[in-house]
Amino acid sequence: MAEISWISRGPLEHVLVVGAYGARDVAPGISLTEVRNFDLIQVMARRGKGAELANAAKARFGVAAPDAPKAVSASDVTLIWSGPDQFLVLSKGGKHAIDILSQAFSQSASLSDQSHARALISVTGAKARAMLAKLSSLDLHPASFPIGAAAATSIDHTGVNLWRGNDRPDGQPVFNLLVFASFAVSLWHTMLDAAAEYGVDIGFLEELA
Amino acid sequence: MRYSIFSLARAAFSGHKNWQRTWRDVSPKDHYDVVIIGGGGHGLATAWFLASEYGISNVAVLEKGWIGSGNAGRNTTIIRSNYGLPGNTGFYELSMKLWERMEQDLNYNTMVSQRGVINLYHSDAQRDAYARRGNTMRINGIDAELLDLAAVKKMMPFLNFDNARFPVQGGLLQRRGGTARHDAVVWGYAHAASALGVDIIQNCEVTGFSRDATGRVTGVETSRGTIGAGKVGMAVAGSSSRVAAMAGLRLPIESHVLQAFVSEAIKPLIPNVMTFGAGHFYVSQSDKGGLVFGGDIDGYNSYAQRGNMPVMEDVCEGGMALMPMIGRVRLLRQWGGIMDMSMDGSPIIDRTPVDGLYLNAGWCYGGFKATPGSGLVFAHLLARDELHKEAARFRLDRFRRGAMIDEKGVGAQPNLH
Amino acid sequence: MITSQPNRLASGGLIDRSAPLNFRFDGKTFAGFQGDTLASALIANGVKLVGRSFKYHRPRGILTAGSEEPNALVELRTGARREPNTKATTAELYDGLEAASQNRWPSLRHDLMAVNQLFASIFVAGFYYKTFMWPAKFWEAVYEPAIRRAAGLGRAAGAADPDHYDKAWAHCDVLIAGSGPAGLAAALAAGRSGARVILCEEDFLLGGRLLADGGTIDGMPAAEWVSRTLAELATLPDVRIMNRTTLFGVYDGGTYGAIERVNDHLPSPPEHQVRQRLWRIVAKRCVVAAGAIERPIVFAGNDTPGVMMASAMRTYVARYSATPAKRIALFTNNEDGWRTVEAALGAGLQIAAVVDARPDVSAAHRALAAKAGFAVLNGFVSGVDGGKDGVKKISISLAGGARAEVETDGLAVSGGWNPAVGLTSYHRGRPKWQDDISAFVPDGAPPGMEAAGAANGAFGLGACLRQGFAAGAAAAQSAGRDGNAGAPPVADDEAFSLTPLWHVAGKGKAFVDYQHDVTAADIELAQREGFESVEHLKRYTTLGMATDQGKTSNVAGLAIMAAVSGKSIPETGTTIYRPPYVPVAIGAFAGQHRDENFHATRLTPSHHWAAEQGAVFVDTGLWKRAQWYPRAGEKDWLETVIREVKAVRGGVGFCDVSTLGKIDVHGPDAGAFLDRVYINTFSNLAVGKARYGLMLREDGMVYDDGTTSRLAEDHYFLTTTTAKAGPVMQHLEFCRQVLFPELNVQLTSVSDQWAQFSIAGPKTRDLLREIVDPAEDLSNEAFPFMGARKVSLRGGIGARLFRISFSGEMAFEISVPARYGDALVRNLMLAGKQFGVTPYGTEALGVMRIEKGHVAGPELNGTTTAADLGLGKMMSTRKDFIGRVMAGREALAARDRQVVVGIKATDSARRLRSGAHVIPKGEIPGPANDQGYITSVCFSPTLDQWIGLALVERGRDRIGEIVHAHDPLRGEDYDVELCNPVFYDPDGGRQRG
Amino acid sequence: MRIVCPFCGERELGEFTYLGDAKPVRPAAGASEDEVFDYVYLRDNIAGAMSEYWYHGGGCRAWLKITRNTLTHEISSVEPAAGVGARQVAR
Repeated sequence: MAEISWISRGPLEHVLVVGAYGARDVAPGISLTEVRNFDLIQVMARRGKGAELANAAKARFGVAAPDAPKAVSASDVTLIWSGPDQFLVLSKGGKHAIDILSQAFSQSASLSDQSHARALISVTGAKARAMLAKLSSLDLHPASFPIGAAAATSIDHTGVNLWRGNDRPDGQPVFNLLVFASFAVSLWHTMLDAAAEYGVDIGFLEELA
Repeated sequence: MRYSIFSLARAAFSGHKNWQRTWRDVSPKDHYDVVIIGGGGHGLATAWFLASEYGISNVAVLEKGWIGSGNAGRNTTIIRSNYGLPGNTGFYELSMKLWERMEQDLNYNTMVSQRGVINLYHSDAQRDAYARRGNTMRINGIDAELLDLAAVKKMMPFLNFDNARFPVQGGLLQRRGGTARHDAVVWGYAHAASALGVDIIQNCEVTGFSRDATGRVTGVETSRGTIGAGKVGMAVAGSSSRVAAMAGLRLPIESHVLQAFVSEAIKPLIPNVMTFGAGHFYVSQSDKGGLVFGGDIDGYNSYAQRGNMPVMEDVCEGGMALMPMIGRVRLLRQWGGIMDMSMDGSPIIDRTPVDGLYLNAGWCYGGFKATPGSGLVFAHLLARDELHKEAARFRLDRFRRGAMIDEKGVGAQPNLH
Repeated sequence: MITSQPNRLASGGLIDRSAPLNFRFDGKTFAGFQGDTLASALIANGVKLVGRSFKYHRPRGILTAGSEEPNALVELRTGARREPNTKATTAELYDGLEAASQNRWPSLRHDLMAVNQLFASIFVAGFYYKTFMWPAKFWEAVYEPAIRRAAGLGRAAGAADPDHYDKAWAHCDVLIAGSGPAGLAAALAAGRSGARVILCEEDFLLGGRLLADGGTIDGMPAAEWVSRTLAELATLPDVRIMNRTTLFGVYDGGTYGAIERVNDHLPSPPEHQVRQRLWRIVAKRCVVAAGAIERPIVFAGNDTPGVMMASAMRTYVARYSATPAKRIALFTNNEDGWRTVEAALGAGLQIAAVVDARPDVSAAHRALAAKAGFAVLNGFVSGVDGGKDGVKKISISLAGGARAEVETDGLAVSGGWNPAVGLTSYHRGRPKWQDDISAFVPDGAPPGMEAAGAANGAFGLGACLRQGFAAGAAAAQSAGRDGNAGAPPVADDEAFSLTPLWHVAGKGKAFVDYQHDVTAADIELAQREGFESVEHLKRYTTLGMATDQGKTSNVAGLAIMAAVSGKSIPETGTTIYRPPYVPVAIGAFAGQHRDENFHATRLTPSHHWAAEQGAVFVDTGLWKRAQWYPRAGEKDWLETVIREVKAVRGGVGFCDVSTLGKIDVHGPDAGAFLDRVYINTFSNLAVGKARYGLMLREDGMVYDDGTTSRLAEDHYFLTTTTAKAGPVMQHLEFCRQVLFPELNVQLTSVSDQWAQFSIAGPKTRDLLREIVDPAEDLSNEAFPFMGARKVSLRGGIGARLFRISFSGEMAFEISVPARYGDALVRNLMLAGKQFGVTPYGTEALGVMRIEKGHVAGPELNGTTTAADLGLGKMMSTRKDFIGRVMAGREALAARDRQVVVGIKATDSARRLRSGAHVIPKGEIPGPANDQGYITSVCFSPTLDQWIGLALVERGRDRIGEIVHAHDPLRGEDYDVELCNPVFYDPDGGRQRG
Repeated sequence: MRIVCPFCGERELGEFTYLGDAKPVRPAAGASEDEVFDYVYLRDNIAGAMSEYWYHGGGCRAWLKITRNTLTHEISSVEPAAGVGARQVAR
């Protein structure tokens, strides 16, 4: 029998080059970081089960699931609003995987595994907003898009989930993007184009922090 | 007054003081044999054919604004007969043949320019679809050529062949296709129809229909009084539903906005009419030098005669993808027209359920090229009360019967046609 | 050899004399300074002749100092960066700038095309509609090419634009167009109120007319007030000032278009930077403080180089220290024109005379004239003596009827001011006439927009400041920002007195539209011929259709039309104003979306592996799919595809089918839901089973097809075609949310979650057993045809297996989470080596589906019914479903419909082509016997000949009939036999085995 | 155009897809061919305020019922379709 091995290869693995990109005569205004492995479960309430799902989510995660475009974090999970009566559960490998959550929400929700359907890219830096203004039609002004704000929106005619995480220690805002895996390479190039003039620092994380 | 280089030269000596009105300025009479609502290309052409081909010159054309103020003066001036479905193919070729003799028919230079229309293809599937269409054309006696990549490169070396997202593979060419000067078509028909006795009445808005006890239409109520009519023909694309509603009719039509654009005038750059097969973009260059281009409709019902930015951007993206040499050419003007988008993307020329009322509508974004053909077949219908053989499939009841003429194959969804 | 700048003042102005720049115009080198425009630098160098007009090729000079310029158009830059029709008046000078005059041959001074002037008496408005008709063939062959060559203006580069563009979004409470006194005051008020403000200024300097006209604001010189104001605005965190940025359009919902010329002031953009950026600005309120445009007076010879707008003349003198003339004459009908006299005198220039159409020139002006020693003449300029070297002398008709002549080398003209009503009129609002300033002012502005200052007809400096400030404060407040706006800036209001004057009748060509050579006589001719409506006037004469959009000509033109047709100006009305306010590069509207980035690209999970194998990719929508996998020594694609097909039919192969749309359908009513969207029934599908389904549109035509599996009681896994993945999802959501909201069902796209591969061929099970956990039973009994369930793979990951077949072979489709897709193909290759496993592409996939008679894209063309496809029996008669009723219409049930049938050539060596038409054998092709066409073809390695599918009238009733394939486009005619579309294994034994 | 999605807030036109007039109601099972024809093909094509279906496909995937003036493009109301999200709708 042949040797069978299952090496996980994310969509950006062949194009992401760690290090500097774009303008070199300035301090990098943008940092792009891909997170390669995570669990991501789409949870949609069944008809008439919105409240039941909310209770089950609270019990499961210790925080209420967002009922408006927000991302809420608990110790080991981030719940990201993705539409009316639905949210995404983003977590680090294993604890909130589809089979486990399906049990927890079997009475109230329909679940779909999206762990492999998306690439997760985090954008930060002094020019993060300037760069994202080239990609996103959203108003990302701090007053309009504070920490914890989330949006189901489009970049380059493709659906993305965007939310603002906690600021970096140096005070720079952090924007997280979930993009469809099949579009990831294309969007990655688009992001690099948009960021190049500001100077870019590229990196990746194997696991969700 | 007959127009020619000689009349021009003579006029020059008198300081051009002797030119007369291009069409007579008249007040409406009480009654006409035929009243045509809509002083656009189709309405005026209908009047001219009624007078010249069918001997009916007691005709009025009523225009709510100035003639040619609707889509006749807002289109991108393309003429072609490269359709693929029975019903369309023969009709548009009839129209093309009338374009080819228009200037002599009308004694007016409408600048019909048969510079060729090419539809580019970018995949095998598209090539096959164009092959099917081109063969239909040939079987109907219409010129068509399927060009391969080398032939396209030779004809249009400036296209992006090197680093295109969707590389050009070839094209379907109709050499007899081309452009005409849209306003001149309106003025030419007005000039010629007026000379044959047709009354062209501007600033005359139809506000209702006069009906007799049987329900038959006997005339129109207008902003300039009631005008009696033996028959009333509607040629008001863009406003068809509104006018039809005055007679209690609902139509299989939605009104959508189509934008068009023109660039600053530049020296000759693009020799023909081109459509991009991998995006929403088509272009030609006017004799004055402007690139005249457009793309898809904005996609929502609208009577606003203006569009929005996403489509404008989409069109320019298509243009740049196809020929990145136009990057520094500047877009000069943007405008919008109201399209009668029918439920299958094809026109309707027919009697209506209301006696005495005839319909010419649903031209989608293809009405300009149809102008002379539409005029002839609508005049035929009004004069003879029978469908012209080349327009026999443009019946209003085809939707009910399931005999749609759906070139795009997208069904009863007008914004996708 | 660089010439000196003979017409440059020694001091003053806003140029940087410490930063000299060299530039070339028509091959000659000149010098200028940082802060110049090309126009100001040409003026400083004494260049008067800068262009030729469109029709008559008359010599033209610089008329204005802004984006309204009709004459001074040049080809800027060279090679692929050449930009035709660039206004010298707005082009910033940079070192090494190259410009050339245009529309002349062989040179600007000696333009042979000026021969057109000899025929000027024939070349009147619309002359071409009356001639060039005979002989008919001559239009395309002779007349049109000559006209096209003569027309046009500059030459486009003709090569791909080497620069980059991008597009961005911005958001604010208050958007302000213009940085003159009104605009800056508006920004102050709005900014102080706490609003988020964006101010766009098309110039590279801020200040608008203050830059040239100065004045006193808050007791200080205007320049100082501007810099203090900018300093204050800089302290407000949410005020953004964008210079070199023109607001060009207003769209629905408070969306505005603006173009930022990021790097046009440099020879080429720095690395990683764009040339221009298109902004989509979303604003709650907009204050249009775009100023006003001075209008010419139409008189004979008014296009002679050296005739210039009075405000432009003083802009060149005051802002650029460049003197267009030494001895200036002024022709004015209003008070403002006199400011040019003051500016010229201040710069030490002579005044030849002032011709004022008003009888009541003020005592102060008369005193000034007496002091400076020039005459003030009450009358009109009626002629200009001069030519390409400029004005020499002007003739004047004095009020009393006498005539006078004045020697001058520069005539400043002021006919009053027209508020810039473009932006406020773009939603088809028509500006209204205001008698006291004899001009149109904004009316019917789009929601949320207000004009202020000169753009609103307020021409006094004090009034501009007051209106701008008030508008800024009000805009902020209605955007919910109510901070303290503080005190408005204060200035005096200048007197504004104007006697309307549009046209001085007289001999000689008097130009209304300079660029398009439309004269007053053309307008009179248009009226005579019945083109009285302003829109007819515009179209017949081309008035206002040039690159300046008629900014200097429209109002004068319609005023002349009003006069000759005996109507008032407001009765005559304006044409529709259309965006963009200034012409905008097409490249900017495209932004990043060009070349390979025109549209996004989607890659399958095995893409990089396939690329390593040397696969040839094909575009399928946005996807790149492996079309075939060539091997060394194969002579063409056909050989490759034949090998791939044979490998599958004789052994085992796999193909990435991840591009299929995949949708999780969850919920207790999932089955009932699918019953309504498919023509066949899914509620009775057993868990662990798959079924082929067909969807119709509501009009009864086939919409999409695919296989749907039931993975659990309340969970179906639906697949769509690649092309319809998005549309079907939208359609299903419409069904769920709008049509059938009572059903408890949830939909999620999982297209990108699963890497899905078809594994096909008689050795499929052998290969799968290498991959799948040995505990999984893959036998026909345990996993029969159309079975579908989760399995474990060796090495511990989960997968889904579907016993479905597109190829007609024993086949499975296997799904693994997408990040394992790459590993899966590598495992398949490794484990399958012993079975000769062969990856195959979309072409082999297509061959096998044609051999099997499966319909696909070419047959599902949106105009075929289920019955046309031979699938009519699938339509359930026991339930309602989308499209059921309309599918029953008479014409859709007609006997003579074109239906899917197989075809093969009678000559087995003959190649078939899609798109050939089907004609009854022995008949001459024509519309009456055009019975259908070939939809799909392939070379079948299995049958060793070309085969195909076709849509043919009554095709299924004609199996065995020989018909004619007619392909005039490709010059081919041949006989084909209509046959059963299932060419391969019609009993289906192989796929069930 | 900007549309205020009841769930996402104000978004730009490009995120939405248009379907058309929301007034025609799909006839119940058993309706005649004439009734279904009317639903599928005939339109009031209103010049003025019109109720219409839009899909927020570039956002939260909600179908919306929007009242919009076809003469001015002005939007006067936006409401979710009956079956948006987990709403319970009586059978």
